[in-house]
Amino acid sequence: MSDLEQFRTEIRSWLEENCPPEMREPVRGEDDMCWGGRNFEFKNEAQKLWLERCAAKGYTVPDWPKEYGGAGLSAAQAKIFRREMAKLGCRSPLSSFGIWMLGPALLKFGTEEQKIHYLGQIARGEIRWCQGYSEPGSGSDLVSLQTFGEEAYDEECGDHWIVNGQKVWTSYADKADWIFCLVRTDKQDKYRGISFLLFDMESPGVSTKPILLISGNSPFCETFFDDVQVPKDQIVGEVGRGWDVAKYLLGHEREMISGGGLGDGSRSLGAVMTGAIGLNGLGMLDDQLLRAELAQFDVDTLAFRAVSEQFMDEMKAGKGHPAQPNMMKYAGTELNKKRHELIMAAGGSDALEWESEASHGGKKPRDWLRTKANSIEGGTSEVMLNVISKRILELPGG
Amino acid sequence: MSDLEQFRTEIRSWLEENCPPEMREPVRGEDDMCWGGRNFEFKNEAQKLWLERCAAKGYTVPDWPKEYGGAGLSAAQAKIFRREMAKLGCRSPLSSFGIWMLGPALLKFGTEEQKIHYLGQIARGEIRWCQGYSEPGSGSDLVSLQTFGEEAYDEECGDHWIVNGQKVWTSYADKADWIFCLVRTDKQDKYRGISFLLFDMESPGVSTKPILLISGNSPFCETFFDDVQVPKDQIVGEVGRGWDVAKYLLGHEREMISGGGLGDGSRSLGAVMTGAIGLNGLGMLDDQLLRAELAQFDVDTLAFRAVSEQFMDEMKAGKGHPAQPNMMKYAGTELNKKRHELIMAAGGSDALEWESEASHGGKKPRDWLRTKANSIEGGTSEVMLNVISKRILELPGG
Amino acid sequence: MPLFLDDDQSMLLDSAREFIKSEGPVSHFREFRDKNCKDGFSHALWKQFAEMGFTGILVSEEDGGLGLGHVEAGIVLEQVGRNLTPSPFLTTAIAGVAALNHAGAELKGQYLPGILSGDTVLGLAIDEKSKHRPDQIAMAAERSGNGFKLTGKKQFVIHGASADMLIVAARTSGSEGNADGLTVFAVPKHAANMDVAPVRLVDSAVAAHVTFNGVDVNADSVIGEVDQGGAVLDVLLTAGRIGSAAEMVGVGGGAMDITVNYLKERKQFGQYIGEFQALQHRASHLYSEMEIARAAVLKAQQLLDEGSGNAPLYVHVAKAKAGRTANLAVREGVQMHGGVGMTDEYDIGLYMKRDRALNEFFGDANYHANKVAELHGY
Amino acid sequence: MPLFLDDDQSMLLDSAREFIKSEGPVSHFREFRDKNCKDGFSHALWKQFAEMGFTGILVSEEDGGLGLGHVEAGIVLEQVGRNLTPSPFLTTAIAGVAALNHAGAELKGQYLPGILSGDTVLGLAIDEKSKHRPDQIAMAAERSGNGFKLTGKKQFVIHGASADMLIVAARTSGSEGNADGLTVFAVPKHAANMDVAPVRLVDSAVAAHVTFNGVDVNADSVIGEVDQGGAVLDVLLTAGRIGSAAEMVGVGGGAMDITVNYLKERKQFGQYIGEFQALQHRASHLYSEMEIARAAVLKAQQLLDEGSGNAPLYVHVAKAKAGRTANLAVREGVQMHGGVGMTDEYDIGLYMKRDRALNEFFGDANYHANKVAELHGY
Repeated sequence: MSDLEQFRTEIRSWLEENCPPEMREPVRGEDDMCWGGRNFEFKNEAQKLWLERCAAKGYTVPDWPKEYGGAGLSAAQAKIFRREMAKLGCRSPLSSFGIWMLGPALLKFGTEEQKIHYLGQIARGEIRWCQGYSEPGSGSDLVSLQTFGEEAYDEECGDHWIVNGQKVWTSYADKADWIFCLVRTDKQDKYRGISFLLFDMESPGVSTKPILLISGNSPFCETFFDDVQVPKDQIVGEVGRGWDVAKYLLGHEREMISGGGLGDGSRSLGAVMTGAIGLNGLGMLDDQLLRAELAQFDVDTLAFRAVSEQFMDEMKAGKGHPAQPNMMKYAGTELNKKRHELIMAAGGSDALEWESEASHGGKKPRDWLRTKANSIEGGTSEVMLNVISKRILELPGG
Repeated sequence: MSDLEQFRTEIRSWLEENCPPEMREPVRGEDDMCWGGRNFEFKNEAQKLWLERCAAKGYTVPDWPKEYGGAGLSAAQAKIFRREMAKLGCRSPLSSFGIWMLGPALLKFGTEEQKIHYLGQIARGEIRWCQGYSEPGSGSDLVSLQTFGEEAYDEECGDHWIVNGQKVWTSYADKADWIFCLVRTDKQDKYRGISFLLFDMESPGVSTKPILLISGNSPFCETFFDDVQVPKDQIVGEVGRGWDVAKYLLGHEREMISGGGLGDGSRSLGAVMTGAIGLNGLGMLDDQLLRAELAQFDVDTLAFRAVSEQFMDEMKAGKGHPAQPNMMKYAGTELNKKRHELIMAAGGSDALEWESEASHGGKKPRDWLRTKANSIEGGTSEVMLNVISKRILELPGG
Repeated sequence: MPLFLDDDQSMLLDSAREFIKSEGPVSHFREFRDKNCKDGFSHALWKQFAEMGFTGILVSEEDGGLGLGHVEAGIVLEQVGRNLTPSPFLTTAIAGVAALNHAGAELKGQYLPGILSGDTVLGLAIDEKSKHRPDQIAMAAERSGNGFKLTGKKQFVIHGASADMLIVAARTSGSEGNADGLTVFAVPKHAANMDVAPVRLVDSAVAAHVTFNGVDVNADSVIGEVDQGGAVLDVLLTAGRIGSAAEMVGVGGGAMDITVNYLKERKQFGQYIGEFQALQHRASHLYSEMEIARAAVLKAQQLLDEGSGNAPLYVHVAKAKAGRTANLAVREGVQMHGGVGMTDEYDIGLYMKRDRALNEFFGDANYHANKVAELHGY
Repeated sequence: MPLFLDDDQSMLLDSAREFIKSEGPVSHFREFRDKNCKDGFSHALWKQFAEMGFTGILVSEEDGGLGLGHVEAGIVLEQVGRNLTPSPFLTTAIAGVAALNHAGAELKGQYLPGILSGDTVLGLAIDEKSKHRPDQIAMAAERSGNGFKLTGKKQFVIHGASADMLIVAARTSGSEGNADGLTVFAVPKHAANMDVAPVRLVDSAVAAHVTFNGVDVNADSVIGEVDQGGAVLDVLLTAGRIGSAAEMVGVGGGAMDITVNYLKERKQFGQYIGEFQALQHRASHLYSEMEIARAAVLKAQQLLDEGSGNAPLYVHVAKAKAGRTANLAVREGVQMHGGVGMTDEYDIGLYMKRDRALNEFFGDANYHANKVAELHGY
C-alpha cells in the first residue's frame, strides 16, 4: 500500500474515533460554527472537544508547519485529509479569519517571532481575528484610506503608532479579540503610505457599533479608533508596504468566499427540491420552469466544483494564473446567490416566513439575503471583472 | 356605426377584393419581398398587381399626405389599416428604405419641391434607395466620417459638390437607384461639417462591391465615390447640418429594425415547435428545457408586442421620450436574435442543412445568421445602451 | 383605445402619486414595521384610501363605487408598490371586491359598504401549499343542515388575522384537480372552530395559517353558485394577479429609480459610479425591461377592461414579465448599491424583500410562464 | 490525480498544438470549404493525424495503438476545435474506436489497422430524428438467414458518404424506448440496398441521410452482443459526447481569443474598444465561463479514464456546460466584432457556425442538462 493510502487509512480511523457525532451533522449557518477566541461560547461539549482534539494534532490548519501549530501535511496529504473529512461529513473544527486570511499573510510576510506567537494562537483557536480594511466612502477603493497612524514614543509602550479613524464592514468586530488593520502611516504616498498593523480590540480607544443588515443580523460593525496605541513591532511586513500584504491576503479572502458556490456538500439542489415541489406523472419535478432552472443550476454547480478542484490543485502545485482567485470569487459568489434565489423560489410562501418556529426563525430568507453580500464583500463582482480584464485578458485602458 | 368602424369595413372589403391570394402568404425572407425600383424583377404578377393597386390608393404609405403619394390617413385610421392588413395576412405591398428612412426625413426637413418629387417616386416604388452612413473604421462612430464633398461649379451642372470617399454596409447598394449619403463638406467642424446629400447611383464615379456575409448572402456593399458630381439642390436640410437629419432618421431606422422582435405574425414560437419536437405523456413539449426557454421567450415576445404597440401609439400622439427608439431597437433586435437561436435549437440537425432542397437552401441557418446583424446595423446594442444611459437615465460622464 | 393612460387616468395617477407619496411613503412602512403592530398596516391610512375613493374603484356605481377598471386599480397599485405602502388594498379592494361583485345582494350589502368606507378588511384563503396551486384545491366543504362544514388548512392568507371576512375556496364536489366542484365562501372573522395563526413575512406583512376544524357556514355565505366557484375564483385570481403585477412594476420602478439616483451620487475611484459604462449598460438594460413590463401590464389591464378573450393570456404574461423584471431590478439595485445596499438603513433592501413576497403572491413567474405555454398547447 | 495535465499530457498538448496549427489552421478549413470537395476534409491530413499517432490514442497497445485515454483524446480535440480543422478524428478515432474496442477480433482486424494508418474513415448512424434521441431508436434489424436485414432511416451521419464503414444502431428485439433489444452493426460502404444522400451543413461539414431498404449484414458484423448493443452504444455516445465537449472548448476558446485580440486592435470613438468597461466585463465573464467549462470537461475525462461511477453524470455536465459556454463565446464574439463579424472575410463567423453543429452533435445542452436532472431523480 502506498504511503498516501497508508495515510488515508490512518486519517480515516482517527476521524472515526475522534470526531463526535454532533460534529458530523451539516452546519446550520454561521451561528452554528466554531469561531474560537477569548469569549467564544461553545454550542455544546462536542464542539469544544472536537476543537481541542484537532488543535492537539494540528488538524485545525493541517498544511501549516508543525512549529506554527499545524500538522505539516504535504499538499497531497492535505487533499486526502479534506476528502476524508468530507466523506465522513466532519465539520471544520475551527472557522477563523485568522486561518483563512491573516495566517497565510503571516506565513509569507511575518517574522519568525510573529509566526510562532500569532499562528500558534490562531491554530489553537485562542484568538479570534477581524479585518479592518474598508472605510466609509472607500468600499472597493482601498487606496483612499483615511485612518491614520502617527508615530509616537512613551515610556510605557516605547515606539508606537497612535491610530485614529474609522472602519466599516469589519466582520464580527464586536466578537473579535484582535484586528488586522490597514492604516495610513504616510499621508504623502498614496500606495506606499499604508501599513498593515495588528492590535488588541481591548486596547483603550477602540469601540465598535454593529450594522443592522437586511437579513436582520449584524455580522459587520463600524469600528472606531480614538488615539489607539499600537506598538511598533505589531506590524506585518515593512512600514508603508501594507498594500502588498493586503493584496496577497485579498487573494485568499476571495478563494474563501468563492467556496460558497459549492453550496452545502455534494447534493444536487434539484434533488433537494423534490420534497418541497413533488413530482409529476412522468417523475419530473412538478414545476417545469423551476426544474429547468434547477437542472441548469446543477450543471453550473458541478462544473464549478470541477474548476474549484482544479484551482486548489494548481495552487498547491504553484501553477495557475496569479489573478485566478478573482475569477473564482466572481463565479463562486454569483453561483451562491443564484442557489439561494432558487431555494426561495422552491420554498414558496413557507420560505417567506421571517420569525416563525417552522421556519427556524426565517432561516431561508435570512440566508438568502445574506448571500447578496457575497458579491460585494472582499471585492465586488465588478472589481473582480475589472481585474480579470486587466491582469488576465490584458485589455487596455481603465 | 362610428366613422372609424365605417372605415374599418371599407378597408376590409377593399383588401379582400384587391389583395391577391399569393400576397396573403407569409413572406419567405428578404428575397421574397417587393423592393421596387428601376431594375426590380417582380416575383410574380400578383406582386406587381398588389403594388400597383396599393400605390394607386396611396396605401404603400397610408399615413403620408395625399399630395406626396400617401393616403392621408389619420393616426387612428392608419392603425386600423395595419390591423386589417395583419388580420388578412396581407403582405406589405412595398418594402423600401425610402419609406422607412428617407421619407420621414424628407417630410420633416425636405423642401416642398423635394417632397413632391422624391416622396412621390418612393410611394409609387419607382426609385429604390440605399443609405450611405458607415465608413471603414467608423462603424458606430459617425462623426469620424471621411467621405468629402468639395464645392465646385461648371456649366453643365452648375453649383455642385465633387464627392470622393468610401462607404460600407450600404444595404443593397448594388440594387439601389439612388443613395442618401452623409458627406463631410467642412473639414474643420466635426459635427457641423457633415451634409446630407442625395444622388443617383448611376452617376459617373459611383461603384459598388458586395460584401459576402456569413449567411452566404450579400445584402450589403462597399460603395466607392470617385469625383462624383452632386448638384447643390440635392441636399436635405442645410449645408453642414446633415447630422440633425441623420440622427432624426436613425430613430426611424431603429424603430424599423426593432420590429424584428415581433417575429412572423402572432403565433407562439413554442406552439410552432410542437411539430418538430412532439409532446410528452402530459401534453408538454418533449424537451423540458427547450420548453422552458420557449415559454420564457413567448412571455418576452408578447410583452414586447405590448411595448411596441404603446411605442407606436405614443409616437402618433407625440408622447414618449425622444430617445425611446433606442430602447425599442435594443430590445427588439436582442429578442429577434433569441428567436432564431431557439428556432435553430428546435430544428436540430435538420436546421443545420445549408443547401439541401428540404431545407429550402438552408433558410433556417441563413436567417439565423442574418439576425446576428440586427444588433449591429443601425447602431449597435452597445450604442443603444449608451444612449439610454445618457439621454433617458441621464447618467454622468462618458 | 391607445395603449397609454387617457386624461382621466392621468389625473388619477397624479392624485394617487401625490397622496401615497405624502401619506404612505417608505418611512410610513418603516414606522409600522418597527412598531411591530399585529396588523402590519395602518387602519387610519386605509380610511384615507377610502376617502380618496380608491377602495371603490372596482365597485359598481349602483353599489356605491366608482365602477372603474383594472387600469385605474393598477394606477393606484403601482404607487403602492413604489412606496412599499403596507395596505390591504390589493387583497380587499381589488381581488376581494372582484369576487364580491359576483355575490348576491345580501353579501354585497354586508361587506361592500365597509370596504367603501375603509372599515372592512378581507383576507383571501386560497393557497393550501407553499406554492400557488389553485387547480389543486383539496379543502372540503360538506353539506350540513342548510349550510356547509369547512375542514382543511389554508396558508399565505395576507392580513388573515386582521380580516373581518375570509374569502375561502373549497371543494363541495368532485375531487382534487377537477375544474368543477369548487365553491367560494365568505367566512366571517371569529367563526367557531376556525384557528387563525399569524406569521410575519420577510416583507413585514402579516399572513396567517388558517385551520378549519369543521367550520359551519350557512348557504347565504356562498359567493356565486355552489360547485361553480371556479368562475368566481378565476375572477378573484385574475384581479389579484394583474394587481400584484402592477404593484411589482411599482416596486421594480421604485428600486430602479433610487438605484439610478445612487449611481449619480456615489463616488468610487474618484468618479461617480454612474460613469462606469458596465453599470450604465446594466441600468439601461433594466430600464428597457421595466418599460416592457409596464406596457405588458397596461395591455393586460386594458384587455381585461375590454372583456377581451386575450385577457387571460396577457394576465399570465404580465405577472410573469413583471415578476422577472422586478426581481432583476432589486437584485441589480442591491448589487449596485454595494455594501450599503446590505444595510437596513438604506431602502433598496426593503424593495428586495417586498419583491420576493409579491413574486410568490398569486403565482410566481415560473407558474405563469408555464400557463402561457399551456395556453399555447405546448 | 490532480485536476491538470501531467507532464506527458502537457507534451502531447505542445505537439498537438504545433502540428494542428501548422497543418490544419483555419485557412486549411477555408481551402476545403471553398473547393467544395465531396468529403469536406483532407485525406492527406488524416494520414498525418495517423503518423502523429493521434488515431491510435484510444486503441489498446495490443491492437497496435497507444492505449491512452479521454484526457489525451481531448487534448487533440481541443486543438481541432480551436483551428476549426475539418477531420474525421472525432467520429472515427474517438467515438468509432470506442465502439470497435468492444468488437470481436475479426472486426477489429478489419478496421483498426486502417484507422491506425489514416486510411479508414467511419460514420456513425445513430440519430433518426432531427434531435438526438438515442433512447428512441426505431430502426429494425430482423434476423434473416445467419444474419440480419436492416430497414429504416438514419440522419446526421457525419462523413457518411466518405465512410468506409458505418456503425449502425438498430433494434433486434423489444420496442422503441426499451433499453434492451438494441444491436450495433458494422455496415461496410456500398452495401446493397443502402442509399447514402450527402448534405452540406452550416459548418461546411458533409453529413448524410442514410436509408436502409433491407440491407443484409451477416452475424460477424455485430459489434458486441446481439440485443445488448445498448452497452456498446453507451460507450460510443459517451466518447462522442466528451469528445465533442472538448472540441467545443476549443471552438469557444478560439473564438474568445480572436475576439479579445480584436478588442485590443479595433478603435472606435478614438479609443480601443477593449477600453470600454462594458465590453471588458462581458469578456471577463466569458473568460470565467470558459475556465469553468474547460475544468468540467477535464474532470469528466479523468473520471472516465479512472472508470469512476461519477463519469456518466460528469459527461452530461461537460457537454451541457461546454455547449452553453461555446455558444456564449461565439455570440459575444460576433457582436463584439461588430459589422466585420458578419463578414465571411473574418473568422469569428466560422466559429459560430461550427459551434452550432457541435452543439447538436451527440445531444445539445438542453438534452444533457435534462439528463443531469434525471440522474438526480427530478
